[in-house]
Amino acid sequence: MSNSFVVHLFAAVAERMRVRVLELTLPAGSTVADARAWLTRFTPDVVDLIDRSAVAVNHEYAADDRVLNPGDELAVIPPVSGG
Amino acid sequence: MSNSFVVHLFAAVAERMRVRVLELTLPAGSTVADARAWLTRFTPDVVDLIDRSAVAVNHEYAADDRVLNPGDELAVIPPVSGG
Amino acid sequence: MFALTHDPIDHHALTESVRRDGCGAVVLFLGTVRDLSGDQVTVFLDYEAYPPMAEKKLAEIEAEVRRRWPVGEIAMVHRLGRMGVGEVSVAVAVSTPHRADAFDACRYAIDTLKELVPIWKKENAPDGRSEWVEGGTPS
Amino acid sequence: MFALTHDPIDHHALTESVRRDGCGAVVLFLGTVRDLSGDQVTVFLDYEAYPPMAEKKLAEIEAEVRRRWPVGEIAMVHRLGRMGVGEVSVAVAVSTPHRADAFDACRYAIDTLKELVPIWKKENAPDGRSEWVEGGTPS
Repeated sequence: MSNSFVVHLFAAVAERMRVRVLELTLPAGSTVADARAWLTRFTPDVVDLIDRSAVAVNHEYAADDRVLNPGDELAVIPPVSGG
Repeated sequence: MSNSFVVHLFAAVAERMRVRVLELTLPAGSTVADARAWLTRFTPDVVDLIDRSAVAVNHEYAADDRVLNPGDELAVIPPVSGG
Repeated sequence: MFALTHDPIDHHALTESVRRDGCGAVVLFLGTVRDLSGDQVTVFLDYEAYPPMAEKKLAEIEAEVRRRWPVGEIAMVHRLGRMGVGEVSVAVAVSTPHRADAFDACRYAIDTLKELVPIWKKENAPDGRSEWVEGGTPS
Repeated sequence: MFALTHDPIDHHALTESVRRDGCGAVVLFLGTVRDLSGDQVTVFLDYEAYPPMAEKKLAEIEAEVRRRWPVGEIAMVHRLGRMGVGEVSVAVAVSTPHRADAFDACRYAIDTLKELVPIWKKENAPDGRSEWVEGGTPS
């Protein structure tokens, strides 16, 4: 069994990948770390940047061991620079 | 020989003494402490307040041992409360 | 109060909006677009946000500021989109009864905003090159 | 820039006056007349100054702020005379390239102003009684 997750990308990540939103399908029980691994495999040109980024689940910063539930909204949050 | 000094009073000191400016004549070589002593003798009702006040000479806070020179402008500066 | 907007920030109105008779202190912080970033000349900046998360984080910052200080009112507005040199990108206004709290609360709010709120800026140089600025990594 | 004035302070103009293209941060502090001082209701305040010394001290504060921080511009205005609740008695605006300096410089300026500048306020209560406020003793 597997689940699909919407993943939002921003700023340098979105610009370099030329993708702002994608749908990611992962086996049930996958974690934030699994999502990261998939994203970095898929996008070797932004591996460094994704490694420096946080991942948010449902608009909250999430640790790598966070297990994903069906319907979770993911986002890759590069180092922020607002203000 | 003696010298005369203009002394400015402010706020609670001026209000209680009903004087805003006075001319004080002191012997040559007198200090800020001498001016304080004269003022507190003259104005027993504001002794406490003058004790809590600073004295300025020529628009600068002055120590009690500061010797007064002819033409110095004195001021009694109660605890400030601007802002 | 907090907001994300694509329009110019009316920081005067923002300042007035936090004034309260019981508050003797107002501190306003304005972040504006600088003409230089290090040695690099900037002609304009583009700001992008992840809006639902940015609003969630701003709400959390407002709640934390109100919890920690006796705030009369707090107003935080971040502008998004393209801004030229000198334009205001962010404004934070806080009122409290006494001044130390107003400074501390305003500084905490802008520091935390810059640390946690998912907003990014891209610096655009006169030669047409551009670069996304990396601040701290949120955690 | 610093000034003593008997007119209302235009703190919006003051804020604009310190903005600089090279300065990414502006901090404005407003001191306003509170409706309460401790448990005592205030209806208005009277501010009095020793003007030549106050101006000398303000000039010294401005010079020290410029010496200690990379200030684009600093503006300090203190109003004198009678002010009702909510009116602005003092405004300090500072711009610097980065925000920590703007906060530190503005706070230093208002803290030092309140400590050293010979200005006094009298609180006037609804029953007609009034009292001169004593802050710190300058030294």
